[in-house]
Amino acid sequence: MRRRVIPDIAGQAGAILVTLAGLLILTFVIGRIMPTDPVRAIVGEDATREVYENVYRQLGLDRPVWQQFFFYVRDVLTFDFGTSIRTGQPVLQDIARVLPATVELATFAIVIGAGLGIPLGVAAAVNKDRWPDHVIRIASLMGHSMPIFWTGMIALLIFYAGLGWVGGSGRMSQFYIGLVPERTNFLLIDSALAGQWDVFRSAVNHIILPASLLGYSSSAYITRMTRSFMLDQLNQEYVTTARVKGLSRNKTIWRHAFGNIKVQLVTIVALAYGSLLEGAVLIETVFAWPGFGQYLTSNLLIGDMNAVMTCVLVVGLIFIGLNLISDILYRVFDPRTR
Amino acid sequence: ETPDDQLVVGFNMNNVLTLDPAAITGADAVQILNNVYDTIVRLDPQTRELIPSVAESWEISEDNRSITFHIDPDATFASGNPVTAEDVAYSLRRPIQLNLAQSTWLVSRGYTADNIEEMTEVVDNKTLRLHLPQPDDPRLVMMTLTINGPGSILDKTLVEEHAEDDMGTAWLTNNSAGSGAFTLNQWRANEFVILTRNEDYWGDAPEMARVLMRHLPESQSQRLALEQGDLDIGYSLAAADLRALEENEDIIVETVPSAGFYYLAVSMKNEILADKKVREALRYLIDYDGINDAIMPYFGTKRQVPINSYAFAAAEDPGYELDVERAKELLAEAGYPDGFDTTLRVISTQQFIDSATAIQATLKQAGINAEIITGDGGQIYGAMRSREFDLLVGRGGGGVSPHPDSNLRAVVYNPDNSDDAGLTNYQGWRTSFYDEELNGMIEDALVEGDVETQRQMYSDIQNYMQDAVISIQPFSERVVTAAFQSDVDGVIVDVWSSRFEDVTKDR
Amino acid sequence: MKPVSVKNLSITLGAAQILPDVSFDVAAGECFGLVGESGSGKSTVLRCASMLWSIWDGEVRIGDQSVRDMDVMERCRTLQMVFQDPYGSLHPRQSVRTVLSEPLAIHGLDNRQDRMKAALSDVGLPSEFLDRFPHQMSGGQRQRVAIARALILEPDVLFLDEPTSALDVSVQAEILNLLARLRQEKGFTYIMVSHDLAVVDHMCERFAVMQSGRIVEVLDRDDIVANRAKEPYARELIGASLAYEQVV
Amino acid sequence: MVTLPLGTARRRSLPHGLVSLGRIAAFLFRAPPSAFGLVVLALLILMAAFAPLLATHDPYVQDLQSTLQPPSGAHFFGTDELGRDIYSRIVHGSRITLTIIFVVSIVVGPIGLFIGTVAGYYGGRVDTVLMRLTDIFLSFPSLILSLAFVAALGPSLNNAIIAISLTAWPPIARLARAETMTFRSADYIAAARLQGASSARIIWKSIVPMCLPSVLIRLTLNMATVILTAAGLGFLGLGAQPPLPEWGAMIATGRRYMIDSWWLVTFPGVAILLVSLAFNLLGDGLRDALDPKQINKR
Amino acid sequence: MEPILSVKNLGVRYGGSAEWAVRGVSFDLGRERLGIVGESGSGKSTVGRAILRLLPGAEVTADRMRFEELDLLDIPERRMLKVRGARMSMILQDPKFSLNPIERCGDQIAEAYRTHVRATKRKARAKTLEMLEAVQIREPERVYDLYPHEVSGGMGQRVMIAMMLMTDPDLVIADEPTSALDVTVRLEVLRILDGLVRERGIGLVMISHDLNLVRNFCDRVLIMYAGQVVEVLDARDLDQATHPYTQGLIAAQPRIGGDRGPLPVLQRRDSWVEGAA
Ligand SMILES: Nc1ncnc2c1ncn2[C@@H]1O[C@H](COP(=O)(O)OP(=O)(O)OP(=O)(O)O)[C@@H](O)[C@H]1O
Ligand SMILES: Nc1ncnc2c1ncn2[C@@H]1O[C@H](COP(=O)(O)OP(=O)(O)OP(=O)(O)O)[C@@H](O)[C@H]1O
Ligand SMILES: [Mg+2]
Ligand SMILES: [Mg+2]
Ligand code: NI
Repeated sequence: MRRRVIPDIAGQAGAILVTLAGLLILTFVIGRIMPTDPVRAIVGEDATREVYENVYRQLGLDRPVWQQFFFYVRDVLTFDFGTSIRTGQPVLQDIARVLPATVELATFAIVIGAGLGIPLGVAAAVNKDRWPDHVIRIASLMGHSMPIFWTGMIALLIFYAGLGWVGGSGRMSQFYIGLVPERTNFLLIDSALAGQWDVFRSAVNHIILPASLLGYSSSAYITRMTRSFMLDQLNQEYVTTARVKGLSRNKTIWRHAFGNIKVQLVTIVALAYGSLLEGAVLIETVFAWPGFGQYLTSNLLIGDMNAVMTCVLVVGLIFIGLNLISDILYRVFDPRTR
Repeated sequence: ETPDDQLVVGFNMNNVLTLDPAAITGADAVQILNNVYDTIVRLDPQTRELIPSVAESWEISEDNRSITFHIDPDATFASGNPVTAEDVAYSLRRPIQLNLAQSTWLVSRGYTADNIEEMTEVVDNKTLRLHLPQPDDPRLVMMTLTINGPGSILDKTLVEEHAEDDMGTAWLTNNSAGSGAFTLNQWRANEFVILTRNEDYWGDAPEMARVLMRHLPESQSQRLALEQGDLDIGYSLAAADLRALEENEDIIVETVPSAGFYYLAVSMKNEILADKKVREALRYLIDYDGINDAIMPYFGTKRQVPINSYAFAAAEDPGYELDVERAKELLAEAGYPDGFDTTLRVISTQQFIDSATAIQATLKQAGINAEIITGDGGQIYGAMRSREFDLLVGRGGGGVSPHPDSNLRAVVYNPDNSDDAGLTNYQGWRTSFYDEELNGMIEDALVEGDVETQRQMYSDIQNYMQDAVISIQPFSERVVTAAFQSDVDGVIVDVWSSRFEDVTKDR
Repeated sequence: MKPVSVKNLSITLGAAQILPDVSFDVAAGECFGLVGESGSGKSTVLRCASMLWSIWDGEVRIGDQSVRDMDVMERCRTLQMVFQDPYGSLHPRQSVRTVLSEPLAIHGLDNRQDRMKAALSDVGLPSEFLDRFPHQMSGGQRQRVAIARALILEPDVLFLDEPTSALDVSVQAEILNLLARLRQEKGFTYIMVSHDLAVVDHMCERFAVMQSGRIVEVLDRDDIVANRAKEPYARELIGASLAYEQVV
Repeated sequence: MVTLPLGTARRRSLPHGLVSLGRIAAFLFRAPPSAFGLVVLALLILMAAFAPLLATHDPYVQDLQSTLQPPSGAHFFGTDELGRDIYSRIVHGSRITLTIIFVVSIVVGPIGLFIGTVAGYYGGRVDTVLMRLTDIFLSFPSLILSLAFVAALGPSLNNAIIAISLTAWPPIARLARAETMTFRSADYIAAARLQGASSARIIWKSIVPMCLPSVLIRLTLNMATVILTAAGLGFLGLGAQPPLPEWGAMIATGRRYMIDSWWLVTFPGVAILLVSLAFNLLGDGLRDALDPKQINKR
Repeated sequence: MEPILSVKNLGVRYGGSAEWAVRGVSFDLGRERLGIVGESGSGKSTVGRAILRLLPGAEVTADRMRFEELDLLDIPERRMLKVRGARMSMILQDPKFSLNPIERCGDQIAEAYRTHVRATKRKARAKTLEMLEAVQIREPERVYDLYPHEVSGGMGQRVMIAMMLMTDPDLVIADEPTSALDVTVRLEVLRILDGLVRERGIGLVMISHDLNLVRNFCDRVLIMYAGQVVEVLDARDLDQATHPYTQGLIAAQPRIGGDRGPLPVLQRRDSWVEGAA
């Protein structure tokens, strides 16, 4: 039964390659037409022309565009993404550092989001057009409609400045910064590994608010999708069959209907997880969270092409990866597509 | 509450792209490096007088063409290596030889890749003679060397150990090789800098074992953190927050003058604006008091002369006021009784925009319709660099060294007004302002050996500029403000001279 | 009246050969049935013959012309098709008027009003129906409109893909009567797909039994009652239908 | 004989024309949430249309004498750091919001519809090429792609609109394609082809009208996202530039005074929330009213 | 004969609809086979579902609706769970849609059993295999592990029958059990169903729109039109039907070997609806 999966995946791989090529072109175009002048960012406002031109040459900007593209592709193919102007570090190394911060946040958020969204979505579907449905729908639409940067600011004001329940900006209290050995760059893991429980506590304290907000907004999406998938399934004849068998409502819902939306849900959760990256750009700005989103935006603003292009590429890859995974999950878990 | 032996500082490190002293730009990087690298001499933060640092003493030659520095025999680098004349010479040569951002300072004093070897004469192990390649004011040269960047003293041995063919640029981006009170432990772009105490510091050991400089660009975040005790010092706070913090008993807010001005720049390429009468009218169309009272607190104080008030020979304000009638008269004389349409560029940072909007409003009263064009630094100053603008609200104008020449060169000096010259580091060139006589006066004043004569000459220059109505019209002198916990002592507010070695916590 | 001949029609979609090799002839004015179980390829034959799908091999001739060589407009005026599901064969957002005037517009025919009215009256609908939308009509009425649409270009050959299987018996009777009447009046040649042998028996002179894309046997309608089929599958199919009907 | 499975026989026919518009409106009004959405949007449009009448102040005029005033009778929503009246700025900001929505829909709807229907109808290589293109755009979260585009084009309202449009069409194209695929094999399409209709004619006359409702619904739902993206760009300083009273940008600047002057961020935030919520509710209601299945797919 | 099911004056109205989908339907069912015929939309399935109480959101009224000792009108859902699938069940039309696509056929059957009988997995499996054999599936072991999309229509319908007869119910409602199948397998499936029902003495309600089918497989026939019963007949007497609707339905059917003239067309009359009310 697995046999069909392989050629399909091979076909997919081809498709992905094409998409990747497109990504490369797109990122290059974005990188090159940026009006921000990275040289100026490097040499500063008062630099002489000699200095400026010196750096301009160092960055390879004096070469014709096609050459730059050629070198770009060649470098990318050899996994050389260059160094970031802002950090002076290889971009990949930077990303390996900032991505975990975002992933940590996003994972925390998706756990909240899915943990909240899926049961609520099912509850709404089961109670379609009754008050729980309305309440859940409105709540989830609110989550979908709120500008997360705004909610983040307000929440920070209330819960940090006002009530003092949670930590403020950053991943941990300022003075713990630099005290945790960096093994995985996942702070919660690193601090636990090092047995620094006060840092761990501080980290939890700091992550809880942004993660809840992100979680809420992604739960909005998950709830809605769960509800509509579930409604689709509840209208299917096999659900009637299950009821005819005398199965209780719970069993009908969870074993039969829910069983059939599991794979779809994985896709949705994967997508939601991916788009948390998007929410992260804004929420990281609000919470001074040193993650991927901040890295991307701050590099964007100074025209750090290597970094921006790589970030965009990485996001694209993550999305392609997530799509691929959910595709494969479909094939593996849905007997009909085997 | 922060720990007793740790200092947590909030500032904005958006402009910090490297920690290589030869390649840094802007004050924020200088603020970091001040703690890591010593310079050969220093400016006293209060008096702005030259005081010893790595050099325990120095002599200026009779003809004002060389300075001999005697290096403190105790001075050692954090690596344990002693500081030698060879190190100092290496450090001064390095920016020029690499042609990196900080070379600008030295280039403007006439040093070039060709002459720098010869100009930095190692007399003996502890004596360095610095020759001046052109007639100059040696004090100004020394002031330049107080700045971390051109003046940072690097541990040659250590740098060479880590150098490829880049004189260690790659390595120095993230590492330090200085003799300062702290060493660079870790730098994360746009996140933080961690400095750790240099346990073998040759001066008085700092009390703080660790300094965390945290990138907190949001003023309100800094304020919250200060109020919650998560932060000891906040360096980039906005006016509203400073005002609020001033109410707070546990927080001290301190303001000091700093380098540069907020100005209205006028492009002489624009026919209308090239008319002196029009420019003079503009001078009367700025609401100096309004802007400085409402927008500028904590950012600037009223100043109408492009020489920093603390600089040598700085003149008093000529006393321009918002005077729409006078401006209208001048405009009418110039042939624009009904005003004209123009553009006003400004970077989208609060106090800039606010000032621009205020100026736009007053211009309007005299019939001048200025459309505001906003953008980021690259776009706005970019337009200025390519000399394509009409009016522009900006900030700058030298003054890091408390010497009028520093301001004048930045603001009005323009040795070559052709488009090809590309003298983008001179505001004079950017605004296409060219006055040969003024250029000469500036050059002469600088090399005048007698201090009193020199003072008079600078005074004349300032009067001359006022008559000529130069293209840069300052309305505010830059000040900087920091807020810190009241139990923290020894904070230096001006970022150019800020150091944490004397900071103590009084708990 | 034109005869239809299908020779060595074969089609492969993806990896599956759906029709390996199909040949049959239909005389001018005849009604020819295609029966077989679901998925045996009955509709596919019609789709290929009508050039809805064009990637097949073999030859289909109507009159003395191959459908492949006909130009589009001519082909449209030679053959038309009526589909199984009257709910799916009318565009849900087009009124009967639009449905009927489209072909006229495409072919640049004049006298549209009259033609539309005539077509409607041919299928026994009053002309007020011109302004109705599909959801305002019953299944039988929709099927009539679908037939009217097929008639309006005055073709010679009509392909009928299970034209009544979505309809109730009572409505089916009306449509079958209508189709029979039209054939008499206008001399159409029909190829009719059905899996109801009773309907085939009622309508068609001859029919072909299909199984997995092949024509197993071509039989006369009178062979049904006595089950004179020779091939086992055809016998089984007819037998089952007979048993099902319990014809006494 | 055999009948179809239950569902197909009673497939709900989709409404058409003005009658159905009325019916849809009636349907929407029956459900309080979508009624709320409609009302908010109507208010938004009125607000934009009569902004100069409704506004109590000029949204650009500064009054440095009365900066950061809390809400009062003179300034309903208070004033900002330059003494501008926030209420008036929000009222005028509705024009910007509407412009963004309008332009984005005008651009995105047809592009998405065109690419989707063409890809879906022709299938094969055309489909592959177009869908690869769509995938490339889809493989980014829209905000990040818009960010990159705005950065590339330079921050301004117009560029933000362009960037959002560039990122907003792929889901529409995907949807239109999916819808087209379901109709492509419908018998009425086959019938149209048998009558000699050209592909362009079939797409235009038969397929586009079928895709339109779900595309419209999707656009409506998308508008919520568009508003949030625009606000997000404004917030990051990459969207509308000051002194334009764009709501996101207002939050971005107001944020500097947030602790002491809550009204600076609260009111624009609420405005964004309300409008985005209204679009979501409306889209949801429309979906219930028209019920095309595909709408949720990406 | 004590009726298993007794319905009197049943009416059903779907939520949101003004019309009664079913009105005034009354019948008694013993251990016999009752056919319900009528054209599409006449309310046949609705009656079936109403009896199993599968119509949430619809308004169901009746003077009486008893199943053996139970009053179906007011026993709570909790008790209904014990009845549904155990003592009465329903075979749905299309196996393609009425089997859960992601569970193995055998497991679905076994689940029906284990819902009502305490049994180990192994016992349920054995029982299922037995039942699969009873519905004449040749390789029950193999079929047990197949997914619904892997079995043919006829086989799927047999699985469905096995599932519904697993617990020896007293009443089975078959809602067009064969109309999705090909003629060739239709008869076979019907025979199996018929055999099992006969063997176990089950009361069967066979819903269909095919008069021929009902004629051959049922004892009595209920003819429905527009939600109402217009006539009740013994299956044998179908040809003697008096109601014009029934007569029309019979006549409109083409027959193999019938005459090929125009078919008689049913003329509907409004009075049918009132007449039956
Ligand atoms: N577009 C398609 N792509 C691939 N295979 C197809 C396609 N359409 C039909 N088939 C396959 O072709 C075979 C014949 O299908 P066809 O529709 O001709 O059968 P049929 O005899 O008309 O059946 P029915 O009675 O159900 O209408 C089936 O196996 C079907 O799965
Ligand atoms: N879920 C529902 N909601 C509203 N009305 C319904 C619903 N299900 C059926 N109806 C309506 O109830 C009436 C009877 O439907 P029912 O399904 O019982 O007919 P049927 O005789 O089984 O028809 P068929 O032969 O097509 O299966 C029809 O008019 C139908 O439109
Ligand atoms: Mg078919
Ligand atoms: Mg039914
Ligand atoms: Ni969304």
